[in-house]
Amino acid sequence: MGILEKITRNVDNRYWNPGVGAFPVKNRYTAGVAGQQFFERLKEDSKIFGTRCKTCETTYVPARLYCERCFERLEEKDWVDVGTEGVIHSFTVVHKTLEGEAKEKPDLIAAIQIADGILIHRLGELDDMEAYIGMKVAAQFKAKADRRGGINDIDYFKPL
Amino acid sequence: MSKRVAIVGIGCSGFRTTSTDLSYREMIFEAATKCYEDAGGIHPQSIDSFVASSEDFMEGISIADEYVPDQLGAVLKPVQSIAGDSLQGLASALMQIKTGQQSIVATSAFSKVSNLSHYEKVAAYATDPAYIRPLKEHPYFIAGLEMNRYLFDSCSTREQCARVVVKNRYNAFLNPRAVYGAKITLEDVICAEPVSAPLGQFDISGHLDGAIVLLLASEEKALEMTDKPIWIKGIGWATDTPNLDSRSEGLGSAHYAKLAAEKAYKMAGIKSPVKEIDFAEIDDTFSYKELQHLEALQMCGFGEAGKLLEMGCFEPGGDLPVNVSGGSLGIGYLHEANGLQRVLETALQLRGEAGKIQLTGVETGLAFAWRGIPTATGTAVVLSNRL
Amino acid sequence: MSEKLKVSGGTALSEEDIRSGKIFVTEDSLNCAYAWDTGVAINRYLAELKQGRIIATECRKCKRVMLPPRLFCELCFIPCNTWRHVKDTGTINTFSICHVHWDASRIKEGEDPHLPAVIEIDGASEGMGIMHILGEVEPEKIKIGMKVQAVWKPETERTGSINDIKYFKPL
Amino acid sequence: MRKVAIVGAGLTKFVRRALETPKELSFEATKTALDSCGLSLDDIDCVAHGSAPDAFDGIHQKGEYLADGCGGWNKPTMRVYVGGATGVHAVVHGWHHVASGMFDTCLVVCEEKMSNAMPHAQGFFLTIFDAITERALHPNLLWIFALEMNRYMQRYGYTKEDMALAAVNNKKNGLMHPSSQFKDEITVEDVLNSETMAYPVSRLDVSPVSDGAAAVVLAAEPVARRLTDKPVWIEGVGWTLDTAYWATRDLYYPRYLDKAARMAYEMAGIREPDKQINIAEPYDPFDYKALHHMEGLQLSPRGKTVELLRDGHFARDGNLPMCPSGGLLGVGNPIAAAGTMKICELFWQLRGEAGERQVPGDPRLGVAQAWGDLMQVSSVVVTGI
Repeated sequence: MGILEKITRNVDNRYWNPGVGAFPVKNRYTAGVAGQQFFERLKEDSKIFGTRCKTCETTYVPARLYCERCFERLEEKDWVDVGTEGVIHSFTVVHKTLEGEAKEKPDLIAAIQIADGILIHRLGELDDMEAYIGMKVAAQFKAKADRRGGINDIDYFKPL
Repeated sequence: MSKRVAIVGIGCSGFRTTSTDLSYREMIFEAATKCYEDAGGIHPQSIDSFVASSEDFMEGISIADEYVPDQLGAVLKPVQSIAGDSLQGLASALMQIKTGQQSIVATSAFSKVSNLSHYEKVAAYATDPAYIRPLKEHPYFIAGLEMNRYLFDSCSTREQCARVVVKNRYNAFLNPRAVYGAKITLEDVICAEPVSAPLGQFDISGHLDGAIVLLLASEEKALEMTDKPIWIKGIGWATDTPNLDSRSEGLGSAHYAKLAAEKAYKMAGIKSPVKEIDFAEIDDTFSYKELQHLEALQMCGFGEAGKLLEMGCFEPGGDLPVNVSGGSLGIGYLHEANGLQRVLETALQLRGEAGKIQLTGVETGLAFAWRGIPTATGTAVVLSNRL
Repeated sequence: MSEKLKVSGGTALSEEDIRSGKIFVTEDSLNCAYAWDTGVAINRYLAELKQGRIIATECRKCKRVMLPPRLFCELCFIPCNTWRHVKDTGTINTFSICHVHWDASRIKEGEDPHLPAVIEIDGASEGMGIMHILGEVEPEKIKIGMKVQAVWKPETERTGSINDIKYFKPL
Repeated sequence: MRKVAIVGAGLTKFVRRALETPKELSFEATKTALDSCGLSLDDIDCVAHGSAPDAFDGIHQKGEYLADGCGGWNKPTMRVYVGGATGVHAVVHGWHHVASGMFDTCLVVCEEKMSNAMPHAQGFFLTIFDAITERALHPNLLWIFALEMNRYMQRYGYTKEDMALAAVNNKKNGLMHPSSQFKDEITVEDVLNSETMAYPVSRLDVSPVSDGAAAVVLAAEPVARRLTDKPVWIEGVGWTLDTAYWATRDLYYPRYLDKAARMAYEMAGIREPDKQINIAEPYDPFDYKALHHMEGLQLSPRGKTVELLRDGHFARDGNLPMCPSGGLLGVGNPIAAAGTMKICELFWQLRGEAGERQVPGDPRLGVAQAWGDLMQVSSVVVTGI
């Protein structure tokens, strides 16, 4: 393969000293003012909420604190239940893990359009070859006891 | 905008997939020395200001701008870092000269991506921590989504994307700075190991180490310093939303490129880019990006890039040579230094110093850089050897 | 006119809000390791440390003997390849007595404080210091201007690292 | 050179741990700044934002992530960083955008969310040291501050009590700041009795870890005059980086600031800064830094700063008020945002809008400064009305 592949990481060909290489970065993130409420509704009521900007009539999903286009603050009254169904805007079959290794079983990941927004999530209960752009899908929630307040409270989206 | 600005010095070093021979400091010193010599042997004490471009996690150093001054000769000088593509660094240098406070400004960037154990994890750290990261997927899934949607929207084909790879890697054969030169077939690309289908292994440009330093000067200084100034006619940069859920035209478009190009063309006084631009060095981090960017940069109509590619329009001998240098697919991807690398190749062409890949009779070139996954930021610059 | 001075946002949370699960959080760590290319100058610096010696480079123009060694003089902006061994003794330029670890946790009762210092090494040009730590000294007795000497690890334990010098102790 | 003015300013509260995401914090400050001058996003040509290390917020390419919160949707956005000096430098960077003639209006936004760092933001400072020759010693940020402070004190014979005076001055000023995360006044004894972290640094010598954001709106002269009858002009800018080999510099005097300040004063046509400047906002993450920087800013003779401080020269009603905002010690230190907060303070003070914090005597000229990296960088902005 010589000409097609090259070593691109020093770790592959050279003594590796993790002591010197230490770069300890660990973080904890809040979901934010809007995100906290979005996940609360997801966790408690199995509902997906967006926020609607009156000025430009965009409905953001997931819900946001502000309209990035008009810079209007989106308040309590702007929250709208957008249902739990959407349409596949795009999808891809992911063959690599986060470590860059080949997955045993590839995952189907999609951008699912709901109102004017998009949720990025896994697709389930369908085969790679069956997915298509424009396909209608619905959220499959985890059992209530397993929900932690996060995007994974939705297990995956499945065909309608 | 009274002040005109030119590139008066070019220097680079490295351009290898690994570079255990030099530290990044030593590599930049080499590039800077070459650049200053190229600009007539200027001593860095005579340079007014310095701009570097870098990102902390790519270097494994927090506030990495600390380590910029020494190897550029910039100790106790005005120095600032742009956390962005180095073409934005170039824009910052240009603005400094236009204020009139500075006359000569150096701009630099480097890549030592070979020192990272997992670039994927760094790229994943750029995605939203609440909505994207908990899925724990390889960040290139975003490129997979973009590619699939782009093919859908533009009616371009998988084969046309593969053809970009074949062209650019073949072009790279003649460029001494390119390390990914190869004669491969459409089938090689299409049948290669999938990463995030339809995106395959060879649709992704390979990593590269290297350092680039460019020197910019105001019109009067430029004319004193060199007889081959390359004028920065126009520059524009723009960011679409960073959120995947509200991109202006969905995941299939490169709206940022359109906005950036509009600004650059306006500043350069270009009305018909297709007619007025002779060649282009355009971001091809992923194969589909070259086609998507060509369309967004108004080099052709939407959905036409793939067909024009098949007709040979973008070959070195075509109507609009695109990435004759080999592009990122052929040269390798230099991360933050990617934008300056595009400018370097464009400027060498305009000087007539491109060697075996030299195009004939070129006066105006376009360089465009994208910020990479998962961003929606691009910078376009129009360069010319005519004032 | 002071009504113009407005402040908005910045909702304070307590650690308890997060611990109790009232506020949702996600955690992540980078988990990318780095193998920095040491380059010519630092590579030789580390190799010499392994031998129990400190090496510097000299600029042929300004004659500065520079530590840590570098392949170029950042002021004259010319390459350097004149290598000079310097002594393993020096003078304390400044120091601290530190009661917290690098991760901000406090050192335990009875544990010795860390004693970082900037040490100007003898044989290098004036003001050429390196950061290291002090040992075999009562913290109260440390003074700026004090002469110190490196205490090396046994040869077999040296790895080619700045830690091959255990610490500097008063002369 | 085009004249550029500050026409609006906005801040969030500075808090220990914020619910808001970094984007949301940026939005709050940006929105307040826009509202303060009656502009909408459509009136803004470009965004110049700043943030210090990515490790705090924990986001790679943080500038990209923050873009929409900073009002950057479909606009030219560019993130600058020079470590701790970013907050003031972002304004210099914004000045480049407008003074170059390329843009007429520019939003400058700085944000930092340090509480995202686990287990403590301090730990991340390990990663600012040289990866090979220093990090192996497991240093922390306190080390370099302590080393610099000790050298500074030793050079001029200052005591810890002298340094504590600066903390007391700034924290007292900060009590009246609406963004401040503190409520209680402190005394010199409190500082001296607080636990020693890294001698000579004690806990109350240090500004706190904070979350927050700050924003200002810049406009070219004709636009500024249309928007307000009290534009605050950017009269001078300067910035300098010294060598990264920090241990080879003598730390008692900030020569990088000396150069940066002279660059800004030259542009502003200021010959006698200590007589001409009415308000100083030196960067004060640690109490001694405020004094150290007053000397570098040429606002106080070297080694005489404590004397002047004791005489009330730098008090709010003194000849040259130092940190009337309260500074980082008095308000909080969300790194980049704290620097921009100083620019906001000059904006309000020079317009006479600082309320109960207002410096008496109709101040005309102010200077703000920030500092960072390995004790090697300074950015200076001189503003006037």
